[in-house]
Order: sequence, then structure tokens, then C-alpha cells
Amino acid sequence: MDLLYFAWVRERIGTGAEQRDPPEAVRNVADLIEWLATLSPGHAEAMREPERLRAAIDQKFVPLDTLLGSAREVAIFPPVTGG
Amino acid sequence: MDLLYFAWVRERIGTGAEQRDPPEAVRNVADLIEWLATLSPGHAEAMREPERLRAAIDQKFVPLDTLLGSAREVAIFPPVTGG
Amino acid sequence: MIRVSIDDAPIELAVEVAALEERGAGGVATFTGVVRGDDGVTALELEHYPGMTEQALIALAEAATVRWSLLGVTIVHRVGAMAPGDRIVFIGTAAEHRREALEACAYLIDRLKTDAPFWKRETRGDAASWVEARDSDAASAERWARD
Amino acid sequence: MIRVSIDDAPIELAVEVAALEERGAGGVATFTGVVRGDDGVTALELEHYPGMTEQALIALAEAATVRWSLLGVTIVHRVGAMAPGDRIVFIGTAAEHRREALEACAYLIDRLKTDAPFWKRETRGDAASWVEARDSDAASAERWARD
Repeated sequence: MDLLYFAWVRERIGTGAEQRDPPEAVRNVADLIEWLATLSPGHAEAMREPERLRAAIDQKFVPLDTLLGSAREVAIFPPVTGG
Repeated sequence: MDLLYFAWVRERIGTGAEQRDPPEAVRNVADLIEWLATLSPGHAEAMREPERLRAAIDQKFVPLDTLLGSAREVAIFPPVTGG
Repeated sequence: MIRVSIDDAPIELAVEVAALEERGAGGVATFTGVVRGDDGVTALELEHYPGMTEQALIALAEAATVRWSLLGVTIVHRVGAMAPGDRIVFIGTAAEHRREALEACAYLIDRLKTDAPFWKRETRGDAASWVEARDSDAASAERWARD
Repeated sequence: MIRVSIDDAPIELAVEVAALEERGAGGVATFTGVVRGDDGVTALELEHYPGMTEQALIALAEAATVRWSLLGVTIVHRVGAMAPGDRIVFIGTAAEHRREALEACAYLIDRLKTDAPFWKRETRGDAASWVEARDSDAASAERWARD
């Protein structure tokens, strides 16, 4: 699975993109966030407050309870602030 | 009293400005329109349908029942179509 | 912070917008009216009431600055002879917050349509006719009436 | 009739407006967001999600053309490094009727704030911080939700 990170999520993890294969038990985006938090101190810091995180699966915004299904690309980031 | 005419009112009368001294009986703008209609065939044509006319007294839009009072400048014209 | 102009020269949109942007606002909203040629109009003549027109536009701009928190208001109206594609009117508003700029811009063009002494005459080939006021314009202006 | 651009070059407002005016519309509405420097911001960096951003903006523009009768929609968003006074975003709409252009323009900037993957980082002197999303933006976007 391709993982993308933006803004302070990217900064805390120390990279904007990585490939990971989450275990079977990781069913939805919230599970993924919980699992990512175990990978490194940077990941833990980035994933510390899931209520401040938003996500996109295959380039569409999704709620955090969305099942990953056959997602190829999952992005995790703070609420957007464009415009 | 300075009278100003615009758009098709001006065209029908044949001038955009004239000075006139209406008689005492002419109290409000509607009276003025009725009196102006008696002055010439052009005036008559211009004032034929008072419901299609609008007015300004001393450069402020007013309803046709507004008293002329000490008006110096009265303008008669069709509804505006700017913008 | 209020700029009103009535002129027979073409409207310089880029210059007007740049002046609004320099007000230090976060957002600039504009509306530009353009002479349409799609219904056979070959020329447009704009008559106005010199003296009253400028007063009316200043009064409109002032009303907008009372109602919304604005850093700049520009109203430019062209008069005289125009051709399809020419700009007739430019409204620009600058504000700290986008909502204020956008609402004030919509208000100004709606009110200008009914509250400023301009008259349009369209020419189609050899025939000229004065444009009739539209009931929808009165309704749009009424939308902004205070309760 | 839809133009979407995400670019690190300055936004050329006059060029964008001219292209909209050429759509033959009666009215063109625009909103331009400008980097403010009044609260000590010395630089702004705009990050985005390449690939998704363009899709999101095209989807927004299409939604507007479904909802209003538009002859042209332009959305230009700058990314990368900016300074106070620079344009961040330009929204332009062209329509036969002013109400459609104005409403669609307001809709597009409200929805862009919540529906497009951009993130702003402000620098004040030596300190940089990511801009927090505002609840008021979610409320503004929600205003356009269909019943």
C-alpha cells in the first residue's frame, strides 16, 4: 500500500511517502492510523490525535471509518487550508 | 424650474433641458407630468404613460406623488437600465 | 477607500483590481458587466444624468461600507458608445474576509441596476431601441432591503 | 469552458479575466485571495496533493456548472512559496446572468476551502507554523449543501 503524508503529518514522520503492508486486522482508516502509530516515534507523534487527521483513499476524501478494501493509495493529513 | 429629460423622454420632447414655470395648481410630480403634456405634441407623446415615468427632484429619486416644494431641478425619465 | 468613476473610456480592469489588492485585504471580489452581441446587438449607447450619477454611486458605495466591513470599494461605469465585448460596468470590493467582499459585490451590482440614473440604447443594424427595465432587477434590489 | 490550473508561478489575473470575457457572457464574477501581511506573516508556503488536487478542482468546477448556467469557470491556485501581496487563488465565472456568475463564484471559493487538498504554512520571522482549519470554513461550505 502506498502511503502519503502531508503538512505536519509529513514533517513529524519525516517523509511524504512510503510503502507499507498493514496486517489483516487493519480494516479501516482509523485502524491504519492506530497501526502506523506503532511504527516509529515520528509516526507515533504524527498519529497521536486521530481527531485532527483526515484521509483520502485513492485520491478521494473519506471518513476515518471507511474500509480500506483494495485501496492502492492512502493519504493521511490535517484538515485542508487552501484558498 | 430647471427640467431635465433623459432617454426616450428626451427624444420625444426634442430637448434634454428646459426652464419652465408651472402654475400654482401643479403641486407634485404627477401634476407636473400632466401639465407638461399640454405644452407641445412632443411633450404630450413623452408624458402619455405616466406609469412608465420616473423622476428625481434635485438629483434624488422620488415617487411621482412627491410635492415639488422648492425644487430647483426636476428630471423625468424612464426606469433606469444601467449596469 | 471608495472610488467611483463614470467615464467614456474603456474600463481598465487590471488597474482597478491592482488598486483594490493594494488595500491589504485578504480577498477581492469583482463583477464585470460586458456588452453582449449574441442577440444581434451591434452597438450600445449609455446615457446618464451627470451630477446625479456620481452622487448615486457614492451613496451606494457608502451604504455597502456601512453594511459590510470593507477595505475598498470601486464602482466604474462606462458611458457613451460601446461595442459588443466592451466592459460596461466594473464593481470591486476588498475585505479581510471573503464573505464580506462577495456579498458586498453582489449587493452593489443589484442596487446599481435600480438606483443609478443610466439608460441603455441598443442598436441592431439600422434600428435603435431603449432597453426596457426588467422586473427581475427590481426584485434583485429588493432582496437587500433591510427588515 | 472549465479551466483549472495549479502552478507555482504568479497568477495572471488580467489574462484569466480576458479569457472569461471572451466566452461571450454578459457578466464575469471573480474572487481573488491575496496573502495578507498584516499579522506579521513574512512568507507563505502552499503544499498540495499532486494528482488529487487537479481532480478535486475539476470536480468542483463541474458541480458548479451543473448547479448554475455558466459559460465559463476558471480556478487557478498557486502553490509553493509566496509573499504578502501575492495572489493565492483566483476563481472566475462567466454567465449570461449576473446572479448565476456571482453565486457560482461564492460557491466555488467556499467549497474549495474544504474540498481541495491544500495546506498553508505561515512564516513569521524565524517561526513557521501550519495554518489551522477554521470551523467557519466548514460552515460556509455546508451552506451550499443540497437539501
